[in-house]
Amino acid sequence: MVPITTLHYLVVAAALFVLGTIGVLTRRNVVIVLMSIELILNAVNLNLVAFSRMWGNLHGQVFAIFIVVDAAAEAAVGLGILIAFFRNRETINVDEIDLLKW
Amino acid sequence: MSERTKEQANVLPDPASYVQGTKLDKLTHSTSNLEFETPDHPYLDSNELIINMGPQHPATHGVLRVILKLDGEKVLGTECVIGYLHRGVEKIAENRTYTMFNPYVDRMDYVAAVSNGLGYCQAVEKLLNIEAPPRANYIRVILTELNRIASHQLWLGTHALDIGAMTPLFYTFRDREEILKIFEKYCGARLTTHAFRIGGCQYETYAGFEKEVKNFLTFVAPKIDEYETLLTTNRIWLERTKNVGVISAADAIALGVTGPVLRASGVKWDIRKALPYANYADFDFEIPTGQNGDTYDRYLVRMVEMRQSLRIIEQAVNGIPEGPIMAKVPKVIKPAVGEIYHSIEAPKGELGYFIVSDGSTQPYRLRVRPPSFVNLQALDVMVRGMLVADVVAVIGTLDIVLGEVDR
Amino acid sequence: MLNYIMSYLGSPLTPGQAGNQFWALIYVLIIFAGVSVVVMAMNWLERKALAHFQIRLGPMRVGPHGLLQPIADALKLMLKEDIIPAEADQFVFWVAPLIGLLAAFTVYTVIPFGPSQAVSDMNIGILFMLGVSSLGVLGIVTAGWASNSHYPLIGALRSSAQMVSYEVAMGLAVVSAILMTSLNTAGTGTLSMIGIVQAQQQQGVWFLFKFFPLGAIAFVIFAIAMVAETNRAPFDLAEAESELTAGFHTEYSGLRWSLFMLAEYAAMLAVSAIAVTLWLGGWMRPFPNLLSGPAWEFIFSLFPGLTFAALAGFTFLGTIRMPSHSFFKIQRIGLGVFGLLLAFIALVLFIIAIAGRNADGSLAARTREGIDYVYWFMFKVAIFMYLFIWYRATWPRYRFDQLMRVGWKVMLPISLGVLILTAIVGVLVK
Amino acid sequence: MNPVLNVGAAPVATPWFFYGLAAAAVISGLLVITRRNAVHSALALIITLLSVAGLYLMLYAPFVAGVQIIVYAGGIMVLFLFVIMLVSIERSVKERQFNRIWPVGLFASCALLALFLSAFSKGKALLPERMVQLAEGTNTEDIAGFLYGRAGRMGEYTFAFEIASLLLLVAILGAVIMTKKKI
Repeated sequence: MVPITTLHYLVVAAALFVLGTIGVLTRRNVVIVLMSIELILNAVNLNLVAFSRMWGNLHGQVFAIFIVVDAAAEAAVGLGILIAFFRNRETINVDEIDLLKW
Repeated sequence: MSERTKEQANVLPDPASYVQGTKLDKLTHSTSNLEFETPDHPYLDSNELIINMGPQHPATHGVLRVILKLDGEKVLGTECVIGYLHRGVEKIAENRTYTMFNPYVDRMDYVAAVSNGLGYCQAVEKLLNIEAPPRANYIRVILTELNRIASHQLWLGTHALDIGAMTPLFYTFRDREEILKIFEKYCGARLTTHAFRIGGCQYETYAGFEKEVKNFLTFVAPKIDEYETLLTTNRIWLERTKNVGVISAADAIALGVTGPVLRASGVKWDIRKALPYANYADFDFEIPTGQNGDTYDRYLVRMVEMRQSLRIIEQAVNGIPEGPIMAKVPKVIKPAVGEIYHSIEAPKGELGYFIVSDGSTQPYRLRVRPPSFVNLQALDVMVRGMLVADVVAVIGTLDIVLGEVDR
Repeated sequence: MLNYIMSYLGSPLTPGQAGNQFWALIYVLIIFAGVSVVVMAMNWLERKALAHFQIRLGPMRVGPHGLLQPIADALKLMLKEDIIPAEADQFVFWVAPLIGLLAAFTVYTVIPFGPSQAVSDMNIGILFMLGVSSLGVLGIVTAGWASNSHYPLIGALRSSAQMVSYEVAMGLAVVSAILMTSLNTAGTGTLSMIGIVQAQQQQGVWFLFKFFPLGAIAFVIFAIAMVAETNRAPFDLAEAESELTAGFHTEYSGLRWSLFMLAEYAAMLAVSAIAVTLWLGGWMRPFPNLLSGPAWEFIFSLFPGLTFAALAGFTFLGTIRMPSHSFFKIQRIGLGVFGLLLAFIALVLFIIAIAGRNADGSLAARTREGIDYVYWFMFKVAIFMYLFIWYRATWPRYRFDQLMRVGWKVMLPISLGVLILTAIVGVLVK
Repeated sequence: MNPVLNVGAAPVATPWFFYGLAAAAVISGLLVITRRNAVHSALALIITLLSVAGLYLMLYAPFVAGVQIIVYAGGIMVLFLFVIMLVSIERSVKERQFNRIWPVGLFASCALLALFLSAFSKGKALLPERMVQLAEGTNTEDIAGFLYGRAGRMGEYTFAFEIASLLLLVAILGAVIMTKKKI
């Protein structure tokens, strides 16, 4: 069997990244859009960790941790906006969120 | 209205005068918290929830159904649906003779059957204008007070269980058992005792009755302390009961709440003192009152009441006179045309019987004023704005028995 | 071939690592079976202990003193109809108990029962453990949601909020214990479960007593948070019977419900194991440094046998005290046999203790050491299990807002303060 | 040399593990973006996250894997499920799931995938064949060295780390303010 190289990980990450972008670009449900963003961030993390392994230093892993922090902040704020929005408009569809004020 | 009841109405003190530290003009019914609170924010409510608590629910003390309107966990309003245990007791009374109806009253508040019987017998006695002999009255007082302790013990156990403390339930039931044993020895039944008859008691006390009651007094006093060590200063118990289900004295009076619930709000109103029946006037005892009208005060009031009941029983047992136990009652009870309202202090509050006689052997109309039913009205006032867990605590503290609410 | 198998099985066992997949699999199976048996025993013990707290007898009918009650319960639950509500989300409803169970059992892969009695010694052991045990909340949340009913939904919301809140205080308390592991000459701590116990061994003190009272405070915080984390009384709001009928598992029945119970008890054992590992010296016997030497070693190695002997003694006492009525004949025989079994185990343990009293690396000595390690670990965990029952019998239930207030406004600041003070004291001591 | 005997000492990063985890990650990733019900999506996302954590372990990054499990699976996903329950979704399940421009989005994403793949196939030669062995045992310490500094020196990322904590604080405040009905 072929030994697993960095390229294998990069392909998996690319697949996850593309799935994430498809989710962001096509879904209407904001919750699922946010989840797709998490998918994208995970793909990036996987890339970083794979490169970290490839070069044999830990900068990539440290960056991955920063991205996890960022994802936590993003999820908290994003879901906060979502709840506030749902209270006002009773919808969580992203294509109905098209006004800057009401 | 017959002459006697008019006289009684004149004697009846104004409950408002018993309020401690509250000015009379403030005793108007405050409606502010009786309306459904509309949320003062402009948002649509995303998480308003209607929950159907009961009739099959572990903490509604029977078949009470409470419809809760919740905002998250906060109670916006309640609606009680009752009648699942309705047996038409009042209607049955119209088709039974006065004597035949006597056992039925035990089935209303089955936790305090003796009190129910006492109230009914005394109401009919009043209608017949007869008096039970003193020895019968002493026996009645002893049994009724024992029953008050039993009822409070059952309340304490289930109330604590509702709040999450499992253990007190078993302790209280262990001690309640001793009371039920005395009942069983006296009249052969444990729960629906049918202990009293119109005009006095049917059964003479059994041999060793006094001794057993005295033994019980020495047995149960430390047990009540035991309950208190488990709960009174327990931090979680204090947090769960203090400032929970607060009802002001004014609201309590306006809603007709009686019994320990009323007394915990600071109103010193106890029919045993205010309008002494049987021979309560002979005994020396105190009426405990609370200040805050919260669940903790109601707990304390009931705990003190148990001890006061012990005092009454002790005096009664020591002073029990010899003599007949039955007054002269006609074989066929046919009261004169008239109506009567007689109320006693049942463990849960004022238990009243309103009997209209048309001169026949059966009541023309019998109406019961059950304390649980009236107290249950206060539920909505007490739980609005509180949390779901408090609804359970308040239902427990109101000490309702659904047999009595639905009749 | 035989040589190959022997060499495969005999490959060197590094501490905490099971050597090879075969032994890892054996360990996993032992732990899975062991935890299941302990959970069943806990079920019986809880019912009995709770009953005696409450002046009852508890189960008495199935087997002598209800000893076979857990088996009867398990049989009943397995044979019960498995009801899935019509409006429920079938798949999620089906998968939810499994999530909780998986989370609870995965934790055991890093619990060290002894220096080499563990499935694996992960470099990030405690982190892994906290992470996996926090997955348990997912099972509860999905169960509550999938039931499509109001009580489970409220129960699920309560429990998720509760577990997430208490995880913070719990994590900070754990961090303060991990900080203590770094107070050595090298200045580096460890996240490995085995490393944490070894650090306590090196520093010669259980972290409970380290920097008194800082370690003790952190331990108390953890001990409270772990009760909340496992949804046990007085923090059992998620399944508060008197309020939410049964909380998140109201709609569950039969085997699926029993999976929730299994997960709950397994999680209780797991968090107790964390507490024991972090603060109570894990597998170490009391006073390993103060009372060292072969004589003390021998005395302490008698404890497992003594425990079983005491249990056997109680059992024989029960046999004697049983009413002499023909109705109790079979029960008496059963209890007697059970007592004999316990006595036999005690005898075997004594023999091993005596045979392996010289720490010469022989098989007997290694077995004796292994038994000692596992015994002391389980003994400490058992104390926590008893505490769980005791709490349940004693205290009323907290209300939701009070629970949150305690979690965020009391436990969190205290644990933060303890963490900072531990760091300061650690630097000063150095 | 028997490959089985080697397992105890060598890393367990057998290709099968990789393919299994990768397949689980990608398939459940696909489920995330196709399910109607947001809860199903969330559960699929949890599987993806756990698979990715497994991949991190294979890449000798146990600390990142642990953080992934704690923060993502245990924290963020619970938050997601919490929010899904708060906003009633009975209605949104019945609605149209994809927006009107979904063909455009799909096409763009596929183009992106093609770009990635072509970049990988062209640049394959740039990637070293052999991976460097990282010290797994001291992974946590080394990361801590980067974040906190070691031996009295400031770490390379200490400042960024502090900023990250500030970011989290701001995020907490923002979330609280936005979700509170009354402040």
